[in-house]
Amino acid sequence: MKKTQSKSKFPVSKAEGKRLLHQMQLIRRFEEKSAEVYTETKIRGFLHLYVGEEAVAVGVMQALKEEDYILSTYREHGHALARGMDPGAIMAEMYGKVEGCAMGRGGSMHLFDKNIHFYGGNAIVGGHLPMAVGMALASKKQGKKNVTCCFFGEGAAAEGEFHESMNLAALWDAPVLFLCENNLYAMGTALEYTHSEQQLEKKGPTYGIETATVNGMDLLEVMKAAQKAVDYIRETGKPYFLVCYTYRFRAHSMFDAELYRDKAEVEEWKKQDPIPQFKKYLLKEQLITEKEIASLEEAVEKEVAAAVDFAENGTWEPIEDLCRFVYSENQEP
Amino acid sequence: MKKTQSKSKFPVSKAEGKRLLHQMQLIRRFEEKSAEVYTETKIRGFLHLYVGEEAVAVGVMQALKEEDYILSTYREHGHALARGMDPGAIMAEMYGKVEGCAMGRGGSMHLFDKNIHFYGGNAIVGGHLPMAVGMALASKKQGKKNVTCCFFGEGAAAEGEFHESMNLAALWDAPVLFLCENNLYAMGTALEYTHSEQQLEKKGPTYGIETATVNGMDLLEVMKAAQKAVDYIRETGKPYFLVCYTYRFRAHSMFDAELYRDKAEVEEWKKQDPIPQFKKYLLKEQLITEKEIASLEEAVEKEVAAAVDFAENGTWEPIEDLCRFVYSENQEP
Amino acid sequence: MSKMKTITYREALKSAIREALQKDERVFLMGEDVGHYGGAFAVSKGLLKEFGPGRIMDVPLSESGFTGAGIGAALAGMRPIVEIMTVNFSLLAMDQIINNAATLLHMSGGQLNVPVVIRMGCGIGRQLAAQHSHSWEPFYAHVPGINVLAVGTHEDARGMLLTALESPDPVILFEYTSMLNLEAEIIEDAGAVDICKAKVRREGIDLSLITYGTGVYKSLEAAEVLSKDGMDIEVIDLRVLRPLDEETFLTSIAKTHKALVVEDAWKSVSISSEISARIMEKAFFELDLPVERLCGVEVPIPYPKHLEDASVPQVQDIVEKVRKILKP
Amino acid sequence: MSKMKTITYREALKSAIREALQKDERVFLMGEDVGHYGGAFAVSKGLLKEFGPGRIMDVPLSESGFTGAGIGAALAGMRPIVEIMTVNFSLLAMDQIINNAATLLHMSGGQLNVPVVIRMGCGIGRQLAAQHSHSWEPFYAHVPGINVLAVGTHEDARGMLLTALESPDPVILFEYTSMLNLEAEIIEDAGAVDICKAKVRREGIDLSLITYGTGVYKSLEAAEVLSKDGMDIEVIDLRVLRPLDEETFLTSIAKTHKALVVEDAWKSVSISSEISARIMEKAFFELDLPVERLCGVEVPIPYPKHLEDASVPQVQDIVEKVRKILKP
Ligand SMILES: Cc1ncc(C[n+]2csc(CCOP(=O)(O)OP(=O)(O)O)c2C)c(N)n1
Ligand SMILES: Cc1ncc(C[n+]2csc(CCOP(=O)(O)OP(=O)(O)O)c2C)c(N)n1
Ligand SMILES: [Mg+2]
Ligand SMILES: [Mg+2]
Repeated sequence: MKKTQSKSKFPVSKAEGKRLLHQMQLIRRFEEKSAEVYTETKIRGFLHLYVGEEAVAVGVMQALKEEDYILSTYREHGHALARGMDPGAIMAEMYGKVEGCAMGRGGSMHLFDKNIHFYGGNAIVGGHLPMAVGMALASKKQGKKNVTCCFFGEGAAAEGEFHESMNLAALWDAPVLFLCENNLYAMGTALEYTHSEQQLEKKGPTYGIETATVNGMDLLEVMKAAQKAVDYIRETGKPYFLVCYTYRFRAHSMFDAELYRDKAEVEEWKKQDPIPQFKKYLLKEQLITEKEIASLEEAVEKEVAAAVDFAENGTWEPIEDLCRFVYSENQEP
Repeated sequence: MKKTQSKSKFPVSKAEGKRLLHQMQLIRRFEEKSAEVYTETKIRGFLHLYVGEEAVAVGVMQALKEEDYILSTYREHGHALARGMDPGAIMAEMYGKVEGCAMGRGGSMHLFDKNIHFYGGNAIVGGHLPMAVGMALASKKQGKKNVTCCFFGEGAAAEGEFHESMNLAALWDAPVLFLCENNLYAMGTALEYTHSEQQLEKKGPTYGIETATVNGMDLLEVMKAAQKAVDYIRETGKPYFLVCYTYRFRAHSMFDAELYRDKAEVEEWKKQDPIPQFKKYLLKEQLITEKEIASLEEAVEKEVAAAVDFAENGTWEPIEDLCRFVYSENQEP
Repeated sequence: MSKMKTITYREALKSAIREALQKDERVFLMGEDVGHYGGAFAVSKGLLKEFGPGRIMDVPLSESGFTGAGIGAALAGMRPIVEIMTVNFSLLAMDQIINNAATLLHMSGGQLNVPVVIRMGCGIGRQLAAQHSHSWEPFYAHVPGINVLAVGTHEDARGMLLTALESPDPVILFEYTSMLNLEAEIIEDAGAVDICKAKVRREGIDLSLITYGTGVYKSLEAAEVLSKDGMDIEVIDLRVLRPLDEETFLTSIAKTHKALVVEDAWKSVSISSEISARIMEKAFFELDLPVERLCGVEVPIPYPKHLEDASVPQVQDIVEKVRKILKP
Repeated sequence: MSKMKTITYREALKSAIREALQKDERVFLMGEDVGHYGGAFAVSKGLLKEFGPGRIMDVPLSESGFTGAGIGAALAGMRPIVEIMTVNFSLLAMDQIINNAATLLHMSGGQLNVPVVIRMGCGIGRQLAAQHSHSWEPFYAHVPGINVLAVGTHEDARGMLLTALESPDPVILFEYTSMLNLEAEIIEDAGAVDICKAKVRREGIDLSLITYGTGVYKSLEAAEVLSKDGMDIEVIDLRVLRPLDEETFLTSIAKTHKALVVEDAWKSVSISSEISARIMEKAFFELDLPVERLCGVEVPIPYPKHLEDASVPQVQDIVEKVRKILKP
């Protein structure tokens, strides 16, 4: 099996560096704002923040092309933003407004945007894995060369769907990137209680699936690992299993008292916060200046504020429309 | 971790050898008779024969004690007989008579006998694995030292329940023997189409479960491997995964035209038929004589005939009793 | 007048699958043992050879996985026919069917439609005992976002699949394994049929027998018997269990003023319950007598023939029940 | 007269679990996040510390696996309380519940009983959207072999679990997450309650409001409102959805001659359908008017408050519906 040489993006260019930092910063601030707005009760339901894990979404997304498919979990703001979903449409969704990316019907856990091939926002843990395999199978049958990237947590890997999906993808040579975000907890259940074998990467090879791990707190590492994974998939058409070791800095959701872990542990992990780390790298490599950072941060603030404005000014779906789209309106498939 | 020395049963004694041959022969003839009776339409529904795989059931059962629990699939006549279930009760069950081991309500796929801790006869592929883990968990909680032995096919290992059950058993240190009968086919679907990694034994270690394989056509090998497995479980309290390579000589069920495999392949495997093999061994070791074999076979014929008689003379459950035992009659749990 | 031909229910199903595969490149069949084995009930026998493994896909035992994969493939532009060998195993795929297939369109604000067709063998009648004889139409008919069809005739066995594949939304087809060898006449060039309306299979004025699935032929037979006693029974085949076509049975009741609902499924919280409740709501004042139900007995189906038979309504039971209603 | 105390629904549930654990060594609680997290809805908070990890078991995400394990443990003599975090995830365990727990006793000819208790949070009301707001009582109420309970009051939150654990057969408890913070008075030494009978929660003569779960408090509120208009409404809490206690609601209808059934679940093939059908069959000639149903709208539940509220019957809807029935 010949390996094609992927054009190395590393080290990053100045423009690239800024773009990446911008994305991570946007995710961070967007979510912090969401939490704020949540406490004002403008957002309700479950809100699962991605704070601390931004390098994974941003890093992986760099390796994906426009035509690739993406599926994610209920903790998907980061993936959606990194994929380029409009922050206003996301915030409006969380406000429950028609201008939201799912007409406000989904809320935080159900972001969808078919135009950018973003297929949710799925809230049944592990439930999107089989779908991802099927989408990749469709691509293969259609002779398309795109990759399906499926994000899920280490908790999800305990579900039977993980086993079945890995097996099917391998049997069918389906071009899926199984992207496991191992943040060490499934709600309040630590890895040691969810998996008898905690090194999840050991599972890939027993399906005959190419597998790697990466430090999910380091953006450049994630980018490299994801690029390698995606190159492999495009070249071979086969699935790939990438385990990103990461950590969520905040509670599982807004209902979580975090009884199951020590504050000290969280603080320890915060030292690896991907954003300051990446800033430091850019500064060290003289790819950015402090001033540029400040103006970037300011731009992000404005974007976030604009998203909130957009959401605030959105409209409610009329109750008469409640039953629209239970079935398709256009009967042509 | 210190290993206890299990008292070796090998090579077998004369009495032991006869007992084992008797068991295998009984299973073989009992099933051949069942097929005959099936064509006379006295047995109906699905009938899954175990012919060719007898060494597995008989071999494994030698390692189990009276207090151990056993769960099996719809292809369980062999396990039931080897466990000591009354052949008459099994045949009556397949006739659908009240004298059957499940009052005739289950038929071939649902043999139960609580007295010998035989918990089915389960016809949802993989569906009994979680139950097996739970029974083992109960034993552990109750401070019992018994083992739960769960038979299933290689096809079942593709189900999500396999993954979940292996993980749970390992996490809980539940004393389960996961006994995989790899007969290379799941109905008409060959191993290569059901598992991306065909060496199923590779999966055990990725759950942290002690694992071994054995030639399931060789009774003595199975006995050794099963004894080792059961010793390990009793000593450590932990689960064990044993993959027996075997083959079914007959169709999947009575509805199967066997389009998916060559006759030649079947004939090839028949050369490894565990019964003639074991006979040969006994004769070679002078543990049995041809005459003894003949009289053993005669005894088996009588047993089988008696079982059929018993079934023929059985009674039908009155239709008025149809709804008995939908709920317990004795409200004390 | 069209020429007729005699065909088994199995052949009707198979020729529909074949036609679908021929007509549309996006269609493929996936399921356990649909290929090399020829289908657990020989419905897809020979199709692997004819269409190759890209169109006839054997899958491992993993109902949640491959049904979900079918849903994903539909999302991405294919027209998969997912065969769940029998309804008994569909519980393992139910999360995929309900939380994904049935839900995605609404939840995504109309963006993601899921044109998947799921076929399931179902029902009682082959002495397969408790874990293999389920009739779970009621589960699926409860769920908005899916279309649920009961294939109660040869005409529908030949035609429903083709129309189902035109639907932009998920369709579940219940096929009755006990009918596979049953022969019937259908018109020679039979093809796609509507999947919106119930059908009056026999006209009558004395009572409306409302049913679906295996209930159709059993009710027609019962109606014949009853006609000899001078009772003129109308038989309605619901065909579409979700969304229900009320009009057809309400029209019938406006004529007969009496109804009996017949099904194999367990009685409580069933299709019959729903039919009865709708008649209550929309035709109460049309009724001369209360609507009655004749359903499956509420037990896990036992293996022996006499108990199996006793577990669901038989022709004789229908006859007796109607007699009791009409001549109390 | 007993002394009363004010308690939240959550506290009532929790004190029942604690009492069960104290009373019987064989009882243990297993489920996702029941231990270290304290329960997804804080119902089991503190119990891990009190009883240790042998009695309060956190399990991995694997609903089929751990529910099946609970069933197995019950078979082998334990009294597990399996918590499926919410009903939404129970589809993943449905094969275990139906093909094993509900079936084993009958299929084994009475040998194997399964004394497992399965608790599920359920229902709508927290803006959790389509995949997290299901009301699936109708699925489980369809299945013979299990007992299905709807915990519609604080008294039952305190008492049903204890009686359920005495049952030799599987029991499913539906607990309503939207009621967790609701306070009510119960008698101080409240404990086990019967799990066989429906209960008249309010007597009245003008109409029978038949309901369960969150429908109970909503119907009681509606009845209060209506009483100001001089309408005297009887409210019946079904409590046991399987096997249904017909007697209580039939008795009520013999008095009121009118009925409205209220539930949050989707309308088609629901508990309401069943109630309506039974009244049709057994009390048709008692009825002055057709039985009506007020159920959940048949959509995947949307996230925004106003649409969520519009998806299930609210107090005002009940009031209006009753007014329309009684003063058309
Ligand atoms: C099938 C299912 N079971 C349980 C839940 C409740 N739940 C939501 S998130 C979660 C933890 C998931 O952990 P993990 O997969 O590691 O993802 P993370 O939240 O850490 O990103 C649980 C138990 C669910 N949504 N779906
Ligand atoms: C969940 C489920 N899916 C499908 C079936 C139909 N079925 C019965 S046996 C079988 C093959 C099982 O193969 P394997 O586990 O290898 O056992 P074997 O029959 O070879 O002993 C299938 C597909 C079933 N009974 N249950
Ligand atoms: Mg996690
Ligand atoms: Mg096999």
